Amino acid sequence: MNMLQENNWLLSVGTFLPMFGVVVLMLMPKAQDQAVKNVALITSIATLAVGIYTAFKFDFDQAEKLQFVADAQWISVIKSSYLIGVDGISLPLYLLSMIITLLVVIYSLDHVPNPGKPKAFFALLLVLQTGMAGTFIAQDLILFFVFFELVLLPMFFLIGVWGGEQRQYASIKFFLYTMFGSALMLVAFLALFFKTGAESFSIPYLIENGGSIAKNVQIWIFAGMFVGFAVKVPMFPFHTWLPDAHTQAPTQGSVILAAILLKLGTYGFVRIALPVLPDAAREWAPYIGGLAVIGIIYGALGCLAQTDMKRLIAFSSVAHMGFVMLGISTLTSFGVNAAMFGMVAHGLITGMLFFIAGSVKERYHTLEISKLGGMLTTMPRLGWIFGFCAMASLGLPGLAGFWGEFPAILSAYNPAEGLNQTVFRVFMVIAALGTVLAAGYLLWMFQRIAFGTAKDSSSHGHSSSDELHDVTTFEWIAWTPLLLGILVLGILPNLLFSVLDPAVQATLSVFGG
Amino acid sequence: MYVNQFLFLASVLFCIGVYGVIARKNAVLILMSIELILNSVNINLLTFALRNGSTDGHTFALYIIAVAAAEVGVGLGLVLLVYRNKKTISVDDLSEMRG
Amino acid sequence: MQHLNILAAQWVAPTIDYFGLAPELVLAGGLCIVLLVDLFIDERKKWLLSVISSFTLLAAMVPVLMLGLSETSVRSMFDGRYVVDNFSLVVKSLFLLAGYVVVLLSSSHIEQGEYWRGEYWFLLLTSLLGMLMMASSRDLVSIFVALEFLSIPAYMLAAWRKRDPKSNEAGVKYFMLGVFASAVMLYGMSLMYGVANSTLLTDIGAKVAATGEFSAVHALAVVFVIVGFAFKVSAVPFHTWAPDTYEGAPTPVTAFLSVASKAAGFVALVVLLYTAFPLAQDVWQPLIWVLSALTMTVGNVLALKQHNIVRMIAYSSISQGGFVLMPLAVAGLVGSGSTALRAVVLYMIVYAATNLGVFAIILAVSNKTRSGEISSYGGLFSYAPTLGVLMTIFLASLAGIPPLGGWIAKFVAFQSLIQSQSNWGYALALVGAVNSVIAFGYYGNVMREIWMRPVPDGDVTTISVPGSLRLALAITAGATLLFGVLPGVGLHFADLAEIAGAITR
Amino acid sequence: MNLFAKESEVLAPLATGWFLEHAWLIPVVPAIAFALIILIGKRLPMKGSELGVLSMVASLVLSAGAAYQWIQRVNSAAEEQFVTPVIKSWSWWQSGGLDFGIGQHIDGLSIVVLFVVAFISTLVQIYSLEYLRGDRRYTHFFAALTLFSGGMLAMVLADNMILFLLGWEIMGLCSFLLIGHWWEEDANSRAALKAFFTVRVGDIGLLVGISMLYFSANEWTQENLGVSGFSIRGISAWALSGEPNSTVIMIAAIALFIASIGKSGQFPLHTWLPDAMAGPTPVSSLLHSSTMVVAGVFLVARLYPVFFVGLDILGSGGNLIMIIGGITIVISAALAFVQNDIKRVLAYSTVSQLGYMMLGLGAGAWLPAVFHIFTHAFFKACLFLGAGSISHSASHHSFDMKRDMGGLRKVMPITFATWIISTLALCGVFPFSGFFSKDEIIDNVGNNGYNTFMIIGLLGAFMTAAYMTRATYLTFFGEPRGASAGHATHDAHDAHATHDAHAINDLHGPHESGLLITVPLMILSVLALGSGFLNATPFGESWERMKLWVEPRAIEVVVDAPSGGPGESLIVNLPSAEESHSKSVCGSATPETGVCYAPQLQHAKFKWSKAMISMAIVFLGIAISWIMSLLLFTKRDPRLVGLTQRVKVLGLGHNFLVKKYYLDHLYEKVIVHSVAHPISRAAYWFNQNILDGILHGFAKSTRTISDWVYKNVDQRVVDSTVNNSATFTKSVGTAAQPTQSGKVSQYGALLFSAAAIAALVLVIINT
Repeated sequence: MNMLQENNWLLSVGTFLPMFGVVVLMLMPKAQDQAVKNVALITSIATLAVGIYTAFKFDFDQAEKLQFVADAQWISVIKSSYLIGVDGISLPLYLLSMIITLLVVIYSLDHVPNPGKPKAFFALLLVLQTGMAGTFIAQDLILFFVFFELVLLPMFFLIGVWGGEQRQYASIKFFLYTMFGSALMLVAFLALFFKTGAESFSIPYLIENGGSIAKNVQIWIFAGMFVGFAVKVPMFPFHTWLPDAHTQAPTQGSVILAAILLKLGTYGFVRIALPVLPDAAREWAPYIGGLAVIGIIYGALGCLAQTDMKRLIAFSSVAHMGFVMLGISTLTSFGVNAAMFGMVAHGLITGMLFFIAGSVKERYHTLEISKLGGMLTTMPRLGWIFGFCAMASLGLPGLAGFWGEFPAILSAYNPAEGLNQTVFRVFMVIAALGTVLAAGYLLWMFQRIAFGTAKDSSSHGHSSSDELHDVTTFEWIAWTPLLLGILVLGILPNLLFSVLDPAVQATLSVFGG
Repeated sequence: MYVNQFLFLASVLFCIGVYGVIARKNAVLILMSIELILNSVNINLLTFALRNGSTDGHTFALYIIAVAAAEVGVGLGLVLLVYRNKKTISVDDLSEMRG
Repeated sequence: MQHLNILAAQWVAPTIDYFGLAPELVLAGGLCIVLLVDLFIDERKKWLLSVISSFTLLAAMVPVLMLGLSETSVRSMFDGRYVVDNFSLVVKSLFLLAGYVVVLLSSSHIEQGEYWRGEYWFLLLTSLLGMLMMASSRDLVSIFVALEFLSIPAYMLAAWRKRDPKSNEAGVKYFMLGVFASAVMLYGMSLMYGVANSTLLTDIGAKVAATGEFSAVHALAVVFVIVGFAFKVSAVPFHTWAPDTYEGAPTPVTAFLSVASKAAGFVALVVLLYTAFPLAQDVWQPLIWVLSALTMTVGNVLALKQHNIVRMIAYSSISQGGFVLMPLAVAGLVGSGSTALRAVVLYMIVYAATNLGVFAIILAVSNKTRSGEISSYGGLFSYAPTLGVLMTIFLASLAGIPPLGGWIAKFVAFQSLIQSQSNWGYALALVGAVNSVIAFGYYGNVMREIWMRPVPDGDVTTISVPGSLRLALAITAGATLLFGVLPGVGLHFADLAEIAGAITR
Repeated sequence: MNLFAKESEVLAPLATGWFLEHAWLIPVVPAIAFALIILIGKRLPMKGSELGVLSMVASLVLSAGAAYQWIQRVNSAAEEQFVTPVIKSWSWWQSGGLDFGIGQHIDGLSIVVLFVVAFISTLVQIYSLEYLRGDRRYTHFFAALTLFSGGMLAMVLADNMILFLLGWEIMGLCSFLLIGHWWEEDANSRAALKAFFTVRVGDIGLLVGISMLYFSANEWTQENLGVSGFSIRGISAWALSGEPNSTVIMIAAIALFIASIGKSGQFPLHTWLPDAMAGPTPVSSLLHSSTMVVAGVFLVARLYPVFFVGLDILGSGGNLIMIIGGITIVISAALAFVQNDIKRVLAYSTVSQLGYMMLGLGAGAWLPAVFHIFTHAFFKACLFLGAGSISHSASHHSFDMKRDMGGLRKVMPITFATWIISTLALCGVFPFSGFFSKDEIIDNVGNNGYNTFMIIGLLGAFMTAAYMTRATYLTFFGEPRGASAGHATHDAHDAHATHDAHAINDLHGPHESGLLITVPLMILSVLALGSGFLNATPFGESWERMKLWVEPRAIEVVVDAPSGGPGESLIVNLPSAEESHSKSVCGSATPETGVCYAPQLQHAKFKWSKAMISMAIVFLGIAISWIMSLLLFTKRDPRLVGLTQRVKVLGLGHNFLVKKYYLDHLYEKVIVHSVAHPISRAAYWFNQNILDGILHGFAKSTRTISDWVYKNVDQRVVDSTVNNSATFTKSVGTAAQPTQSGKVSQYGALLFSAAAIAALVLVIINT
């Protein structure tokens, strides 16, 4: 354990460096946009550098153990401490958040959405980054909660200030939903704290002692957490904030939302809900699985009904997170691995899709699928990138999406012992059906947007000839890492699985799976 | 000693005072009703003090009398203020702010 | 006739611990100075008064701190009727600092040349003095006196704008209802005295504990006394005065009422519950439970409807009061007494900092917009980003969003509820959780105005904030962030607070 | 073919070689080439096409080498020795205790298909050099083609189902891209979508099947073979071990078969294949006739033991595979009659040939089916390329036989010759390759006791002969019509980007295609003629090379050590004579010891008599069809348009014929109308309206459902609950507002009444 605590300053630096950037931004005069951009860029690069150094120092041979553990006094009165650390589950997401933020910042360098105000925009992005990174490293429930909530306000403003027409409604909706969830989550955390003897909020401690709670109590506590996390995921009945938020949010917002924020919920399930409350998890698993497959089909149907490109992608998120939740609900380390992989893959792919949607919006000034078309003739590169992402998103083997989707389905064939096999096998078949629907809506969208001949530019005010430039340099810089990630993870899934697997197995040891 | 009678008297006064506060619209009358309540309180205190043979009650009563005077002073001042601005001392006319 | 020879018993002068009384004495001296100076200086120098009064408050802080550092933790005077313990010291410093910020707010407000009068300061300080006394009073009489001491000047402050009918209305409503409530309370106190045969709180508590018998009269007394203070903390359904008074009164006064006098009410309530009625929890726990739930809910739903910012804040402070009451609803249960006290004190501290900040912003903005409408905040961020961000911070803190002060306060309140592990506690926690979501409805609405709406009148000239307001903003914002990021600090003070003579189980 | 030795001994290790050991390179080469084409293709002199061709040649060489060494290996084996497949596997990734491998599994089957795929791909790419010259997306085309070959090769030599699935899906993707290659036309892109989607529907089966097999087989395979439940070899052995629960394996087999139905365009899901002809002709000839569409058949052949046990092949009565195969043969053959688009004729014939393969597999004729994959690839590819050559050089990219073709035999002799050869092969005329494979299938089907299906097979042969003759006649005989007569070109089917090479061609009318096109044709036709002799049953055992090389010898082997590496030595313990009399050691019966990898199959003895009958049927078909076509098309070409209308609409046709040609009229009425049209019309109608209808209807209904769900459930119920809760709280506020009347006295009343009530309640409950 001792060596696991060496250079434990790394995580704190990596997490709070963006805040430092924010402070610098605050002190800067408003006028100098360029300087503001530079500061943001440098900050995010530095953050990622720290993150990469962390990964470099990370001991992959014991990925199942928490590393760089720092444990400092924080709120001693309520027995909550500043306890942070990463293991194989946290590390990928921790890094992903940094990468995505950097890419978003790069993309924003020449895409600051209306109404301008780059200073505030970048400041919020950086705050968001701190919140996300912090959530993934927090090993103390209260700390987790603080970071978990910290992302709300920035995203609220990103949507509400820089969003589309309906932005205010969408932002309030997003906020109220999530806040409702987290309020109940907090109550659940407290109940957990007292039921485990009011000793400590640290997750490892709770994992040790959580199992001893009486089953029916566990179920109630789990219910609280479930609402909190399921809203974030989002799972079926709690999903309606997502399409609005995604559709209205600026491109950068949608990307971060899809790539990281949704993962906070699923991460919460894997990190806290499952290991701490095993019995309750067993009881809940079938319902979670059921909601997950409902989400899969439901999201797919929602997609088929859309006429708006961005909204369609948003609904596809519901479906994909359905696969993730299905994997989690099997309570097998195989399924959870699949879910974790699915989270990363979905982050890359859907983030990329939202980037594309943003660029399309910028060029065509509309996202109505019926008004788009012939993208391959007007902008072949963008079109093909779009096709690539669509293929990845529908789970084409050899691309990242597949390794999140197929193993999840596979794992549903035999869930952890104690779960009803037949039920889960039915889930499996339904989920498999979901893959077909996924192919349906994604290709349908691709066919209508990319194929065919270009619609005349009269559909939007500007003349298409000068508007429709192909992928720009900034876009290339911002996108290439994502595209590479999709491809590389697709070909060498073990890059990720080898990190996840030990940690997941350790986490789920309670289920004997 | 007729403890209960005194207490009964006090409670009657209290009720009258409360009725006055609620029913009367005239600010001055409301002030008087409040005085009634305070007096019922004083009767209570003295009764108990005599019954229990402790001086606290007397002290308390004296304080109440003093403070009540101050209160009435302030209250009448406010009433005057209102009268100067609105030419009325009916409290129901003071309902500009609501909801 | 035996009562006569009791009267004849010879009288010994009580020993007075002047060190213990130092804060009150300093304050009393200060307000006398203000009164005198006001008489002799000419109109153009009146600004000195605000300086004097602010320094008085700071000066009064010095003995408080010294008392806090002195080794004797509990100083009891007048055989326990006036006690200086950690609890009273913490809340005294809270009152003094809140008063200081209010002075800062007022001085800026007065520079508009509205009420260029010394009495304002005098009344303000007097009311504060009453609060300090309230913090130490452990006897029905002294509590009553302190209560009137802090209320009567407040009535006058509320009606301060003599020419403004709204202000008059505010004053009258506050006065009428206040006096009525205190009358009812007094009736309760008299019954209490009759039951316990003493006005000393600890005696009352001990008496009930000793005899164990528990009469209807006693219950009635408890209810009436609690009602008196429920009025002070504007708990639903005793809140009706608050919105009207807050709206009509001058804004600094509103700030003062919504923070300091509310806090004073809570202090008295806590003292009574912990020292006088410890064994009557069957009476007051359900009462407080209902009050708290009602207060949170009604305050929130009514706040949703408001379009005047001050009135909205008034309702919000009502619902915040509900959150303060939350832990008290289980305070009588075994084990959760100390945590409930901690929760209340912490909540009061954080709430004071945040709410005063809000009022500072309101003053600053109204300097420019001359309007109390929420819509007048449209596009604030675009032309006054700092004010916009600060307002966002304060509102978010009120909504209880980490990492701002409000969250830890709410958290500790929830904690003490759930620690009681009683179904009442869980139920109230759920009500609180739902309410904290509803609350965001109106806080978020203001944020939306600030960030997402256009400027109503195209006027985007930036706002010039007077120095005193800047200072106030700095203090409040700093405190809000500090309590949020390092909750240990706030909790440290809250934890010091034990009430001497409280019967703890 | 029972090969039982007399005594057991440890046998010498089998020969192996570099090519066998490194067979995994075969798909890797095209994959790399694909990446290169995408990256630098546009800058190369030949726009990246050279990379494609070179990679194909390379993998052809590799697979040829592998084939050669496999033959060596087989020969090195003792007569009855089980020729172990050359298996290499590396762990790809682990997760939750599951190990996903990647590797090669080289045995006879994979060798055959590898060779075919590499070979055809090479030729098609060479052909495409000319055929697509100047196309707008020349580079993309070759990239996709190369990627496809890579995927298919990977699937063929996959050693586990995951890799198999990977190749399978990549093929689907490429098929999507290639069918939609000219996506400017909406029809093409829609066809592409349809193809991908239909196949994807089948893929549910694949996913489910793989999962089921894995979880039910893994335990057994781990302990007995030390391989995971994904390993193809493991699954086969497990299926035959008698372990599996019959229902599980049956469901798994059905699931997998659904996948192959989708991929191989079998009966209910075949409608995508004709539409897929929207793609460029090389694509049709490579993906949609010779290689990709046989993937489904390959799947069945690959996991044959699973189907063998799961669907009770060789059991009494027909099984699912046979039934589907049989139906497909007849239905699609009938459809081929009414097509005017030459490619569609070929497409339907492909479907029916695939039906033969399925029928064969279903009836336990494993080897003939695989052999038919082999031969069919050559002649069908040749036919498609021939059609392409015609449209390319003669008919201005039109594929309409009746409008733009006819009498081309003089103009393009080479194309004609190759076409004829392939047609005869397809019809199964004696010396040509089709005879040896197709007849074997029919023969074995009968031999295994499924007489009805044998008759269906013969009927299919008859129809095949007939429609091919019709197509041949329309194309090459009679008088030139339309474009081939040099008339102005009209709507172009393969209208790819206008390019100069064609501007020239269009000046002088129909002509023979260039070498780049004809050479592949000739090569293929030679194979169409000769490839049959690789397994020429008529000439006795010594000619049955395929059987020797490809068919696994169903010998029981005991694995001494958990195996996985290549060429490990196996102890063969041989059942004693009396056991050998039981139906099959490795059949559905459980072997006492050891494991086996293939079921025991019987082979029909070749009888000239049977062959003669089928030959006669074929020739009858040719003759009838020929006479009919002659009378129909040649004698009356001036009124051809009118005639086609008559063929379409009965009344008109009747009139017209009465007025015109009486004998013709008789034939028409008696034969064509009464036989051909009602049936094939019905079939076609069924196809277009019912099956397609179902497909489209399904799509449409899904859309409507989703619209409804979105509008009502999502927007109304789920969403509005949230919004309503907000409005509700607001309304509560409105309700509470009157208490805030602003009247002091009312405030007072409220205050005191609340206090009083509280006091009352609490006093009551406390005393």
